[in-house]
Amino acid sequence: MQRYILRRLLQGALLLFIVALVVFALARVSGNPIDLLVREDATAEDRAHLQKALGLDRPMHEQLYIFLTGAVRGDLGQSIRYRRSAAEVFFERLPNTLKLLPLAMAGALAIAIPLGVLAAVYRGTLVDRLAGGLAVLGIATPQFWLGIVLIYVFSIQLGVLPSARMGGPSHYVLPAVTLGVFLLAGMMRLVRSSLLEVMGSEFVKLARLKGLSQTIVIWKHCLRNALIPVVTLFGVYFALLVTGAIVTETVFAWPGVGRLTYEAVIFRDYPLLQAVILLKAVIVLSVNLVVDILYAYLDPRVRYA
Amino acid sequence: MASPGRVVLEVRDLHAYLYTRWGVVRAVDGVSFALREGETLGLVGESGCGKTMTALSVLRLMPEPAGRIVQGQVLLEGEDLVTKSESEMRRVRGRRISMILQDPQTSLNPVFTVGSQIVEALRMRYADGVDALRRLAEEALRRVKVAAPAERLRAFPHQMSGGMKQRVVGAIAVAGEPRVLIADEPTTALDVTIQLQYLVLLKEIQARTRLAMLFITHDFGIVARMCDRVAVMYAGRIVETGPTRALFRAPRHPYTAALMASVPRMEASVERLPSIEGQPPLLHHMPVGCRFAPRCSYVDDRCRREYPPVVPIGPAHEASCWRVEPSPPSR
Amino acid sequence: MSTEASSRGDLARLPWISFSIIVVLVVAAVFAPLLAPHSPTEQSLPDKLRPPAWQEGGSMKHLLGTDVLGRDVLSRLVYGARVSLTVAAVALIAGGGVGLALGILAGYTGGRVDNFIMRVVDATLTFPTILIALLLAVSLGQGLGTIAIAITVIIWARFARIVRGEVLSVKTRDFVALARVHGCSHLRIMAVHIVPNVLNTFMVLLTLHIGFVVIVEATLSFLGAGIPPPTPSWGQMVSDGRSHIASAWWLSVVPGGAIMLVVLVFNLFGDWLRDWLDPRLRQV
Amino acid sequence: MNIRIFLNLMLGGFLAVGGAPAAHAADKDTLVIALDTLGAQVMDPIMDTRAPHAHYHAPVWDSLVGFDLEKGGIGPGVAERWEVAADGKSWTFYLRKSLRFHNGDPVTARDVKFSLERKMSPESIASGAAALRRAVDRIEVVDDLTVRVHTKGVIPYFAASLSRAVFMEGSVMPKKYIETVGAKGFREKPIGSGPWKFVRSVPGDRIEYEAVDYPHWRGTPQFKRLTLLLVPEQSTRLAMVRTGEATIGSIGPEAIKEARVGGMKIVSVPGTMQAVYQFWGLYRPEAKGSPLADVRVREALSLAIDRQQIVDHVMGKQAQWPMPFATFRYSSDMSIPRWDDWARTALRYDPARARQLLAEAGHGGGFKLTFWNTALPGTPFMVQIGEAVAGFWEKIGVKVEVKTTEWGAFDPMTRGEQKALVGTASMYRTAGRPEPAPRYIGSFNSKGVQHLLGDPQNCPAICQDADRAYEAVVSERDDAKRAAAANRMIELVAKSWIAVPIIEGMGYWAVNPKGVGFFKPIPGRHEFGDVTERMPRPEQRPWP
Repeated sequence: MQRYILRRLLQGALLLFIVALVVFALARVSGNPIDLLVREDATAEDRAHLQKALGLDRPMHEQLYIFLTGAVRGDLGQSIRYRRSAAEVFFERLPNTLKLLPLAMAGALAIAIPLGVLAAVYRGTLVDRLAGGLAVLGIATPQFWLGIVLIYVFSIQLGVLPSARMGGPSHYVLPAVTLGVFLLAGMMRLVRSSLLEVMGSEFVKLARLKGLSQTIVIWKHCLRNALIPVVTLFGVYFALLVTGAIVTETVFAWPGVGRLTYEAVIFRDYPLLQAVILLKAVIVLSVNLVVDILYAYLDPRVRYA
Repeated sequence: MASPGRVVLEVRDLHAYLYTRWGVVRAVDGVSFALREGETLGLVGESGCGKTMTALSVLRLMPEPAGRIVQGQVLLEGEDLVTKSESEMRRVRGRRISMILQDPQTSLNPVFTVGSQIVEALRMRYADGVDALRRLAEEALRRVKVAAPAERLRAFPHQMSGGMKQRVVGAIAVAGEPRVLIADEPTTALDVTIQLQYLVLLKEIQARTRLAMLFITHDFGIVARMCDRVAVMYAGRIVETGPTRALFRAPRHPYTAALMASVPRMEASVERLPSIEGQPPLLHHMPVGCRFAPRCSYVDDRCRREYPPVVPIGPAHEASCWRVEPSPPSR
Repeated sequence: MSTEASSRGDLARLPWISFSIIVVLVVAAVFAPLLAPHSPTEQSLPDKLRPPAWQEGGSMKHLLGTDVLGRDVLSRLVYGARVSLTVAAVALIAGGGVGLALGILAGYTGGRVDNFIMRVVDATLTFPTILIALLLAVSLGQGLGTIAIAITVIIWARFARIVRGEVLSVKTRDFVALARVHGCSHLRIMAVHIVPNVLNTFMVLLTLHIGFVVIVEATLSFLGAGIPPPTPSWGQMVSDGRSHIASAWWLSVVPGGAIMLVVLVFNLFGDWLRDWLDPRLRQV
Repeated sequence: MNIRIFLNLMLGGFLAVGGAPAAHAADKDTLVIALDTLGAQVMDPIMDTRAPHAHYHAPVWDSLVGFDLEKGGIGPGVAERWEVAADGKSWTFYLRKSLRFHNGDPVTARDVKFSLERKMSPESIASGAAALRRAVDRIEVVDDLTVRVHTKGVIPYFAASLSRAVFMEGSVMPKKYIETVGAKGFREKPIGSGPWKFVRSVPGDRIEYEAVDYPHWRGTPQFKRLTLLLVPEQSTRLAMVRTGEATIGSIGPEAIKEARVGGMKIVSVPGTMQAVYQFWGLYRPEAKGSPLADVRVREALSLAIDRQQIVDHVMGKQAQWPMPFATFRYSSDMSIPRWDDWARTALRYDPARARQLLAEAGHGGGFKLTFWNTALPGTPFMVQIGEAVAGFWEKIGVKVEVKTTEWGAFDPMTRGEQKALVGTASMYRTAGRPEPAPRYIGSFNSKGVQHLLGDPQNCPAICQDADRAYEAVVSERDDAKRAAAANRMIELVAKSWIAVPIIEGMGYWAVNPKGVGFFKPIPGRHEFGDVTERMPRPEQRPWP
């Protein structure tokens, strides 16, 4: 198992290197932050002063060298807009996003699994189509629109929930639903198809031969096997959530890293953008690794050399 | 062979059909047989003749929603299983009638340990605490001759050989001390040496518990070794039933005779094994009259028009064919 | 009854409703100029924010009402279909094509090539999808082209990963080994044996991703990097209408409904397509 | 069996949330303002640029020069009055007596000198820092309450650049306190002399203040606490004001109808900006053949626009008829009535005259025009105005190719050679500012940033006239003569039809009448950093 983890870490490092190069290039292509900081009538001399203050006057390869060596040491540079260490700004906001993501994931699972089971058990019937239709609605509505409609209905019309921002538990409901619904369709369909496959196998027949009730057969024997593919996709779902957070956090004024990424792009804040992308990639990769290790626990057949 | 006891399982004129997109597949089309305590009845026939479907319909495990029992009775110690509700059937399965499936590789749940799957079966019968059940499970494994049963309980199915897994399946099947055990080609997936050990094991279990066994196979070697009586199935129906020795020595139904002829004999050197021309009829397009008629070398137009009745031709020996003359039943 | 009959039987179970809606959509997109009552960019400020015809204050001249600049919502919807479906088609063909090719290459050759392609796929998938599109929109300037490129960059990785999985399972089948025994060249094996088997998954992925593309376009419009006005696009319409929910609900509900319809319809069609094309499922 | 589990799972979930509508409204003693940006959210006046600075720094720090609350423009601040030396090269500021910082230290001339020098230090990235560095020679503390700033040459409007009325600079910072706790300590526990004390700042979410407990010269706050919230999505800001979670929310003109439907009041800040369109690089050789080179065509394009429809429909009646380029009804150095009449007549909607002019110029059949439709940060509605303008131009036969680009991508094109913009039109903006001259140098002076009339190498007659007119305004000491020179400069640009105002935009705010009483904003200043201390409680001044 240790050798496997080591190999994965090496692959992860290589991957981060690729991501770092790509984001370094893409950020610079997207324009110059100076334009957004100076006044309309700033002269060339003003721009030069700012350029030097922000270290953007150095040649490109030198900036890349500073960025990469810094990244290895954990120093990801100073955010242009916040004038503070980019990593510090990121980690200041990360807990807010991490409070939301698991909730959205759990919410999506809590609905996707029963829906998937129902659709599989009553395959081909109305229940199956209804569950499928409901799940597809999840990916059919643009997230920002769903969020705004939920705010309109639940906080303006019904006054039941606060409309935005972080706060008490009631503040988490709408953002988690907006984020979670996005995953519903994929998860539900996967649970259904893998469950159908498992229900056809011999050991299910043996389980029923033991006289076990259909519920136990489905929820214990089948579901345990059916959830393995779902777990393996947790990494992908987590990455989807991280991108989904950009929209949800903007709509619900959630001070998370999702919106930080968006601000970094709009303000061409290179160091912040590079830091956010890299750190997000690290999180997604580590989640993937944890999921793969969890996979071995879930499916004894898988023993990593 | 232990002296056969009272009738434990009686199937009367069982019809079980599969409703598919292309029409109704009459997989079990009027099957009747009886099974006595301590006795082993072989159910033989080419693949696709409805052997497994018969077993599944006895246990009411036909594939939903296509399969349905249309007609007939399945009397287990006098109680008709066809009319029982699903929850009543659950109390019957595993406790009074059980089954061993063909492929051990897929019969055990890969994500649970062998021990937990045995305990699960035992819990159906005994309401003891977990550790009591684990001891029972260990005992069950010892009884099916699994070495070092204590550790094996903690093993996962993929850590066991095919033979070992089939033994575990056997242990599970008899854990509830059923009165009837259906073995659906349990050794086909095993290699020959393990096959023999498994058959001996099944015989020992039967001797100890006096359970009745329905042994489904297409291998006549196994039939000769295991079965007291044999029922030959063709296209959803039993064409001949009788004591194993009688069928081997003097098969009366043309299909049984042809089957017996196509089995290679150790003693006779044979260049080419005789085989039966033609194909068994498609189960959703049954011919009128005797279903073996298209391939029978003694066919006459009567066979094509009318399905022959079941005719007693010896002690507990009967066949359904126009050429067979009835002889007075021995008892 | 032979197997052809059975596949024809499937045709009967084709989801006719969704299929006909798809046809209507494509017709609307192709013949937009003929079908739309007004030009999508024709403004008439005096009658801005007029509700749909059936609501009081609405007029038959503008069946689905007008937007902030007095443009006809129905015409923009019809023209929007053309924009959204073109972007989807271009992105899917480009992204899907690249994904298919690399997927097969990775799956079939295996070893270092497979490892390298899969690492690049992982890198692309870790990159937040919306962000790639945003960065491209901001650097190349907004427009149909940028959106198509951005979505292509996002999609190829998804297709490649799934296609590779399919190729791995197909590759182990006997007939591929058999083909190699007969001395077929790798290229021929790929083309003759691997592609047909992978094609049905590819087709299904195409249909399922059409919805995804339209959603990405809408999300980009929300973030201000979508298809720029005055070109009508569903995403931009939903995004512009979002702050008028109480006063002019139809501005976002109508295009939002259209997007939902497209995603729903193509998903149902995709599901049916998967069953219809998959030989294994056809026998059941 | 499963359906039952599934159903009570769903129902149970819903009922639990139902309950009585939780009270989410902010409490009565807190003034909550939802903003679309909090900038860098760093509590240090030298660390942020323009608008956000005026939102969240203004409550804590006073500015050396203050506001004229009625008309807009500059007025007394920390300095009660100031005067410019005879040679125009130094400005003397006389500070307000008994002004104190939040930690009790008195505000003295030394603090003012320290603040200005800190603003000009290399570490400062405030947008006005560069202009100050160019303008200021040295700063002399005359006595405790008098400070004299010596400028490099004559800098007209220098006082204006030290006020939030114009350029958001001139914040007075506590010298002793900063020198003891250092910059980092200052940013964590900032103190100033403003009406609100800093409480806490949650990055990306909000900043909280509490009122000072003594009467303040800018106005004594009626609320105990002030909270500025960062809510980037406009529809969410609207929802929060409607449910009372926020008292005031900044909105764009397109959301005015939505706010009214929600029962909210609208406060519009007059003269915050002017939406204009302008033509680039017409003086360059490559633009010679372009139809836009003909002044009749340019005038026709202005006559084709129905500005009243844009005011009524695009801006929801919340905009005003524009004055000439970069001038407002509160501008100084110009004759308001004369230019008000000019705007009414010259900027009228007259498509027939427009087509006639086009025909005269030989373009009756129309011509192709590239139009860059963009919006500067803070005024997204410029794009909709641009679309409306393009629509009007299409109506008189001009085939407009609209290129909508995001500001970050458009702005770099206006630098240097402006290759991509030569011979094209674009949307632009002038900020609400009392003195037109500084804005004219940027757009029309040959050495200015946009150099619309000509650049040093290629400066046709009109470009030279504009340079001379500008020199006349800035070097003239006598007010009357300077006003005449300013009028000449404005007229020159107005007649050129190269930079044409469309509408005078306003800042718009949705207000929950149950949360705050009626208040008037400061003309020309969209940000409320300097208004919160004068906002009454609902019961004190009910809304009309």
